[in-house]
Amino acid sequence: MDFLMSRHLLSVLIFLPTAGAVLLLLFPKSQARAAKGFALAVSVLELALSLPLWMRFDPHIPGFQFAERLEWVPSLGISYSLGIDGISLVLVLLTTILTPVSLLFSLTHVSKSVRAFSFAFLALETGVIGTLCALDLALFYVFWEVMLVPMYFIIGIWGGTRRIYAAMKFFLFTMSGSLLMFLAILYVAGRHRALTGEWSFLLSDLLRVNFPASAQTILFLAFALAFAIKVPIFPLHTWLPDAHTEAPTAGSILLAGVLLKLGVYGYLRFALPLFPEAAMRYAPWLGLLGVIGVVYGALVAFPQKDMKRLVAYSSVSHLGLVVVGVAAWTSTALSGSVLQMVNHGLSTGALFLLVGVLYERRHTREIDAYGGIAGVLPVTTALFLVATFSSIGLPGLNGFVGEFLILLGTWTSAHRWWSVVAATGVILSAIYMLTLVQRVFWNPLVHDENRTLPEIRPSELVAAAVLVALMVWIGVRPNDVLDRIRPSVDALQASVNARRVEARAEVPSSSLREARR
Amino acid sequence: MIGGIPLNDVLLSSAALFTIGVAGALLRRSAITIFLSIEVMMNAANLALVGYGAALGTREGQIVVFFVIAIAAAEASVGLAIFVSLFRHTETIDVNDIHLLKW
Amino acid sequence: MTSGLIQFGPEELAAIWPEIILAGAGCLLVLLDAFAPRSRGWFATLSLAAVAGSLSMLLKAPAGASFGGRLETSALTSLMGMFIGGTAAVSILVAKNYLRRTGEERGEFYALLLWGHVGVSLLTRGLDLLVLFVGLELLSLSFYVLAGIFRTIPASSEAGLKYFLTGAFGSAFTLYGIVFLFAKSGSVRLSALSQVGLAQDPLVLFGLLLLLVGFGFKMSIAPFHAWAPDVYQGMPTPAVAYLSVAPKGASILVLYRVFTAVFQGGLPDRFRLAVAALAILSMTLGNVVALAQRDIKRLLAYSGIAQMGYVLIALAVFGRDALAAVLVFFFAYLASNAGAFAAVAALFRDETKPHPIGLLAGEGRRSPFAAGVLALCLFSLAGIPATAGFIGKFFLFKAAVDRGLFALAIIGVLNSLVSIGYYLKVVYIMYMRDPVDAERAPRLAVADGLALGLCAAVIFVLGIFPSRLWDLARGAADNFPFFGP
Amino acid sequence: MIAPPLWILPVLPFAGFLLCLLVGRRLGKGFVSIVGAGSVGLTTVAAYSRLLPFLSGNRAPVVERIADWITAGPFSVDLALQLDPLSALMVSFVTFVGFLIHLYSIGYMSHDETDAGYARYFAYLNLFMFSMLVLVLGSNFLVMFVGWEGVGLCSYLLVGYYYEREYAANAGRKAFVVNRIGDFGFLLGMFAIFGLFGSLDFGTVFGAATADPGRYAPYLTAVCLCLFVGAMGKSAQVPLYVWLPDAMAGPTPVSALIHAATMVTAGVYMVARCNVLFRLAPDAMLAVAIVGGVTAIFAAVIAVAQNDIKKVLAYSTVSQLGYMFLACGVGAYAAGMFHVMTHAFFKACLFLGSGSVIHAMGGEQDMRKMGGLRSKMPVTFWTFLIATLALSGIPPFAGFFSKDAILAGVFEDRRYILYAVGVLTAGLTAFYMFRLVSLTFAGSFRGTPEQEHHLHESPRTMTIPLVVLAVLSVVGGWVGLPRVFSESGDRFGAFLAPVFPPLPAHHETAGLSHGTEWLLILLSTAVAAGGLLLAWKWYTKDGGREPEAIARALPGPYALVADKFRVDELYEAVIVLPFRMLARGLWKVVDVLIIDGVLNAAAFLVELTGDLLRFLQTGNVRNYALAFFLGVVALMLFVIGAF
Amino acid sequence: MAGFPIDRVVFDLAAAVAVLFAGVMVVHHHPVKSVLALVVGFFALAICYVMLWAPFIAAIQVIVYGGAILVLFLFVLMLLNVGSETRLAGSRRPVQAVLSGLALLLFAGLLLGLLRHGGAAVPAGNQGPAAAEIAPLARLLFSDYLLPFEALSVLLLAALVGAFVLARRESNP
Repeated sequence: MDFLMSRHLLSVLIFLPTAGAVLLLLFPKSQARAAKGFALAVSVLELALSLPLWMRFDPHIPGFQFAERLEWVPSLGISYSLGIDGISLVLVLLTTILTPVSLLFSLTHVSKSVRAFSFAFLALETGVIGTLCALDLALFYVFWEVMLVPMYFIIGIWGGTRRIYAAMKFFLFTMSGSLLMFLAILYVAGRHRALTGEWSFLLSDLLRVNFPASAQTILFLAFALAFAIKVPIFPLHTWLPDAHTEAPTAGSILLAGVLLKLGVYGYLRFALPLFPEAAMRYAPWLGLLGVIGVVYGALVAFPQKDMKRLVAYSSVSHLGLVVVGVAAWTSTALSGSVLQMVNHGLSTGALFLLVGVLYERRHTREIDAYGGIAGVLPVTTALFLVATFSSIGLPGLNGFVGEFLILLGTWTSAHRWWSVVAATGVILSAIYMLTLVQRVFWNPLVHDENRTLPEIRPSELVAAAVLVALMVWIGVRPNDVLDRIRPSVDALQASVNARRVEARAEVPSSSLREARR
Repeated sequence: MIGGIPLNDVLLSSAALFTIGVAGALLRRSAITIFLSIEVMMNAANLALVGYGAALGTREGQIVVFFVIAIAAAEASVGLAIFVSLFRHTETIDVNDIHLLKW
Repeated sequence: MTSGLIQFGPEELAAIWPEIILAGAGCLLVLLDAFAPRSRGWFATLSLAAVAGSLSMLLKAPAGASFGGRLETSALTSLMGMFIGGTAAVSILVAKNYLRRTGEERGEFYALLLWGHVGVSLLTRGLDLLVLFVGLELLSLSFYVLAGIFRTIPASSEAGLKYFLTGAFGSAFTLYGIVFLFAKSGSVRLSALSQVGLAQDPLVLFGLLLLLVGFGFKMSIAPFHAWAPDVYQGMPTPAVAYLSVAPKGASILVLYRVFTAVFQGGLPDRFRLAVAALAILSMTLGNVVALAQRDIKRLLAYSGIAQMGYVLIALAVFGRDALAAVLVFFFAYLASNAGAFAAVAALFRDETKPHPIGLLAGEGRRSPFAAGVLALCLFSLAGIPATAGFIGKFFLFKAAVDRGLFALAIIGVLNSLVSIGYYLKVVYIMYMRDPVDAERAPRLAVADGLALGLCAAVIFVLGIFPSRLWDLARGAADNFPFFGP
Repeated sequence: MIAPPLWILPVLPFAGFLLCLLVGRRLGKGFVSIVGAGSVGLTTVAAYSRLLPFLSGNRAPVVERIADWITAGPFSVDLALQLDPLSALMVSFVTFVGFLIHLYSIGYMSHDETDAGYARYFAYLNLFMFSMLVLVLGSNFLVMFVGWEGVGLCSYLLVGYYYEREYAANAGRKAFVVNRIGDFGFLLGMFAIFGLFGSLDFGTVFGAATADPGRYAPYLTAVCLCLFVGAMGKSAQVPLYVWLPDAMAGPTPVSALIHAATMVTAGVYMVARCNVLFRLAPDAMLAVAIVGGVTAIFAAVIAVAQNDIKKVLAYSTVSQLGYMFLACGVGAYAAGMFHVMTHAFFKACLFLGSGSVIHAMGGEQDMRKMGGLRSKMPVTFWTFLIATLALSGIPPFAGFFSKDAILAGVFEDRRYILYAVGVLTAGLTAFYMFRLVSLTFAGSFRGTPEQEHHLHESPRTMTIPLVVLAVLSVVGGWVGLPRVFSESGDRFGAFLAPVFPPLPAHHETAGLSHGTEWLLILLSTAVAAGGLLLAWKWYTKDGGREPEAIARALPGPYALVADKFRVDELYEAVIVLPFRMLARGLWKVVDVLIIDGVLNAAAFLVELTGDLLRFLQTGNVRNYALAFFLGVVALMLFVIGAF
Repeated sequence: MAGFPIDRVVFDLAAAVAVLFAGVMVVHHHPVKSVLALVVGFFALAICYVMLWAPFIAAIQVIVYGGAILVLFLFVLMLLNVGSETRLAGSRRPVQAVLSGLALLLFAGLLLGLLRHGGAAVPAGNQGPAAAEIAPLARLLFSDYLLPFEALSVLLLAALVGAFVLARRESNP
């Protein structure tokens, strides 16, 4: 046990959910509730196991920690190698927190083929954590794609009325991006072989390869496209509202809370360090799209009639801001972006959860079907308000810290006007979120069926309370998180900048190959 | 030259036969006639084989032809059996009228 | 070289045992069927034993060429032997229950399957155009019959007719191609093809082209594919499970053998372009038309056409890694495709009717295991990671990228994007639609369960631990008589 | 007497907030009253026990660092509070007035509210106290911003307190959104400051600015304008004032506390706090002064024609805030803060008085339905009258001194036009305030009989605060006597002096001569008295015939004024409507039509191709053979056609 | 050998006849007549084989093809008594006919073009008429070509069983 805990903690975290999922199949159909409980227990255990990660993580080591490495396909230099730095650490914990939360919520709400449902969620957790820990491009790609399948089923089976369209759209969109990335990965590895004569898909090895500018551009675009779709960045975002809207509540929580982050994560972990030149050349465009996303998402969120759709578009806006921070490439903005990913996971997760609470009682997401229910559901209202203000960046809650750092960092970067335009999001988010709050919880109570809505259940309350507590914690003590992020961000910047210098000094690779011969 | 016979004569006639066979296979509608045309194509091959064999002075050509003919016989028996069993359903072997399976 | 003695020594015997066992088992089955109909329940087991036996003999056989260099025994052939043996095993397992259900549990079915298997085995081992041709014909004849074996079902007979006519047409072309190769090399041995100067000779090119066409026909490569959908639809599913996998693998191997024999300096550009064109046509046509299919067997046929397009990429790459990739790909394809047909056989209970996808609605809950495996197979065919299918595609595309055939690779991945469209269509119909009839599904037969479980296991194991197989394939490709790069 | 740490001050009301929110509704009104008012009471005690030593001491700024807060890259900011004369001033009256209003609320809210509502009310009110204290005590821009947004949040919650009334909910949302527009400016200001000074800490920033003005001055105009946008939002200046009148939808004590006494003056506090920066940016100062002046006169004019008692007071507040900015704009920060303080007293008193009136009238707010309440509720009347006099700037009431100081400052800065505006505003103020008093208390009752029968003086909890505030409205001004009365009279200015350090290369204007100052005093007093008398004559003596005559004489202008110059309608047409249309257009056109349209079209085309190609599979073997053969021929052509 | 090239004349005549009757087979509407035409064609081919020093092949050509296969065809035709095709091929779907025609022309052209390179790579062997002996052929068959020969036996067996399975009357055993 200690052996596992000490040297293979990441593997344990990755495969514990899968193991739980497999055990789930042993439950007879009749034991639905037991199965749910079991799945929840597994995810809670997972959370418990992930806490040592947080404790034992040493913020002073910039490199990867808890590293593991096994040969996987030796003849091709594909290895099962894991490791986390501050950036992945916070996202891993976000995952291990949100999964039990969504399962806890579903405890009382999913009745249709429960075992499969829990199975999908645990499988999804494996995929996500694997993606966050993988340091080998092949391994990363495997987890990256594996994630899609459970999500596809979650949307498609337990989703809303247009679930099949949404599931299909989600799958095809994401796949279309990653397939080109797949070829790019192959090319990168092949290039490493050409230069060194050794096959390797290991990130650390591939980081030593320099690519001719032309190739680098294409490769970067291939990677960036895959990640941009996942984020999603402005013109590629249309899968998101459909997926979020149709997915079951728990699905939306994880989709918005975790999956979207992986796009940015992948960009930071792979696209940037591998192709620094191209990344820097295209950063302005990236930032531009991010800014557009901020404003566009907020504007489009405003006229929505469907609560989840509105929240979905707000995600487009928020992640646009994260992208701006990444593109700005100052250490303040970068830290802000990473932190904001966590914040968005918490606040949007909470929003979806509470919308789910309403949906389960009223069975509609139409905003107009509500109104004035604050008196009927005071607790729900209070929680929803906290989530709302966290998402519109009220100081004292988490959202503000990330938002402020990103904007400030962007201001100090070369692209000051981004921060000016993006800051309008402060106004716009207030407009659409408060309109939502007013039309749902306030105003006269016109629909009589709303007078008798039962108040939030204990399980739901716990789930929401956890998130709210975290929002407050990060809002008040953001440094607990930032301290772990900062060194990794600095290391990332240092390595990228170093590679750019080296790339300029690099002799043409062809002659280098001669040298190797 | 095989004796007094130029190889080209052989090849030309073989080519002619093959083409005619293809033509039959493409243009006729009775399954049986199509199959006959295919037999012609194989005979074209045989002719070329024998010709080459003789030209090269090896017996392999004839050997192959021997095999081909045997195979042709086998094919014929199976093929005709298929025709018969199909005819029991459709009362025809006109391939234009046989399209249960399509699209 | 031609002395008078009959050249049949112990090593020949050792080399030919596998085929002998299969053929003999076939005869035995026919006889048992005629004289001991009681024993029919055991036929499947018997055939399985035969396949297993022949495989073990194959693996035991000493490496090297026998029968005057006409029959190869090597790492490559044993790997292929495992591949085709596995296919045969799956289709026999599927056949067991399928035939009982349709009241056609006859020895002939298994016998023909085994004999066809002999043909395929000869294709994988033959070093001589004549042997190859005989093997091809043996395969074809057996499956002409198997296609039409359900004489009571019009569709089956029609499938027989179509397969027979197109097949005969195709093999006539193959034969004509052989003629010209013989004409130029003066022999039917492949080794004779590797004389200098042949690579430039137009007649040789013509012959190779005709071989490409003939075996491309067996692989159902567009535009020689037209038979496949109709035949798959009408043919008994177990036979399809075999026909749609093993012969394709054998054919690409044959093409590799012949091409490597002639082109020692790599494919000529025009030839590579031609192959690439065929690949693109196959992928695109197969995938696009598959989108429009309503019948699961036809859909799988078109998916197969597309998959063979991917395989042709490897032929266009034409190198050791590419060959190894093909081998790995076909193991994956075996598990996925044969598995898919096995699931179809298990899920559709009425053979007299076609197999519309709509009937699968709700199977995800009605018969979880079979549906689950079908979904798994489809995901594998779509190339989702952690399944065998991904591994297959991975190596194929890697080979293409290494060789710098980027356009081909990109078209390939775009196509697999399209393919997801129809693979997922089947999945969501199974899982996200409610059943058309509420009647409980009969419980899964043991043999079917075995076949499905086997395929699922292979898909996962291969998808997660590909290393061993890749090394095997690479080794097999290494001692493949490559002269080129 | 022990001096508690500063963090106690915000923490106490926050504790009250938590208690009221979590357990308040269960434990009932009594508990809530005790916790709600009690916590603020304690805060007040703590505050004063901290302030008195400070006042007696050397008044050097004290910074108390609680913890580090945000650190990222070069950016780092602490959770730290600071006590200096300015914040001390704010704390002193914020806590005190806040406590009074809590007391008042006990009486005001106890009747018609459910336990839940009552608890919610006090929770919000306590949260407000917390935020306000953080705002004034914060020792860097970011902590200040926390309070800044916090008070905005409370304003939002309390304005929308009657959430089931749509106009209240709208008003709350409007208040928050408009404030956010200001915050946008504030944020940019902070970014710019960090960009310039590399820190957000007051001490560091102002220190650097005073040390080396020449280096920063060029950029400071932009910075200050950004900050001032924030102040405009918070302190309801033209053009961002529109939320404040609507904010009257909240309970009256809230209006008194948030929208008169404390929160709305945060903008002035912020400008005063940043006086160093502003003084280095004369153009920005001018902008502040002009905006202040315009707001003052504009709002005063509107107030003249309003009939809703709270609306009048609201516009009066806007106008007075304009005054304060006018003061800041001309560099008379002390005068501005002075007015902030006095205004807090008498305006709170007025609002509470109006609350007591509305209370008595059973929720009626239209002055045309009131009248003659003087006899019915004497305490309210007298306190109200005193506060009115104070607001009108009649000596010796508090308002007189602060207003006079401001006008003097303006004159001193040679902004004669603005001075004229200020004086005119003073007259208008006196006019509409006495119009208000006359309509409400004088004459005979104009409401329904049962309203009349229901009329009564308010309970103690409400009247006591009134009296206290009234007293303060009288004496509150005596801390800052003009120099003409006594050279050392301006103890207030002396007290705040350290906050407004002299800047190098910044000329200090020589004071006015006593003669001019006397003139100014007399002038302003005269104008005020004039307006006062006119209103008394028109509305009390001959029951408002002249105004009607005027209204009939020029209906257009009158209607315009009565409709508050239709600014809301203007915004609706120019900003809100286009915004809605743009949003909807983007959604329907870009998202649905273009992006999804293209993608779906592509998918559809592929499917269509499949559906068509499908029919190549005719089922006729001869076609298959033909396809095969065509393939062969094509290959031959391609591969060996060359030979 | 100088003088009148009798061999060539005979061969060409026979080949011509073969081609001619193959053509007849293709164009003739009535299947039976087609078969009969083909019989003639195959006999002509047999003559060609003789001229090419392959008497054994000629013999089995006559026996197996002419004797067995075509007769089998006739039997089947009688059994199914299929009449002549009513319409000329493809008149219903001219596309098929037209495309086929074009393709055929191209094909023939290419084939002719190819046959210019038709000459054997290896100079003609000197065994000449010796090739006509049958004994060595048989020896080859059982020595060198043992493997394909045995495979062929399996093939024939498969064909036999297959034909039996398919042509058997009713299906229930």
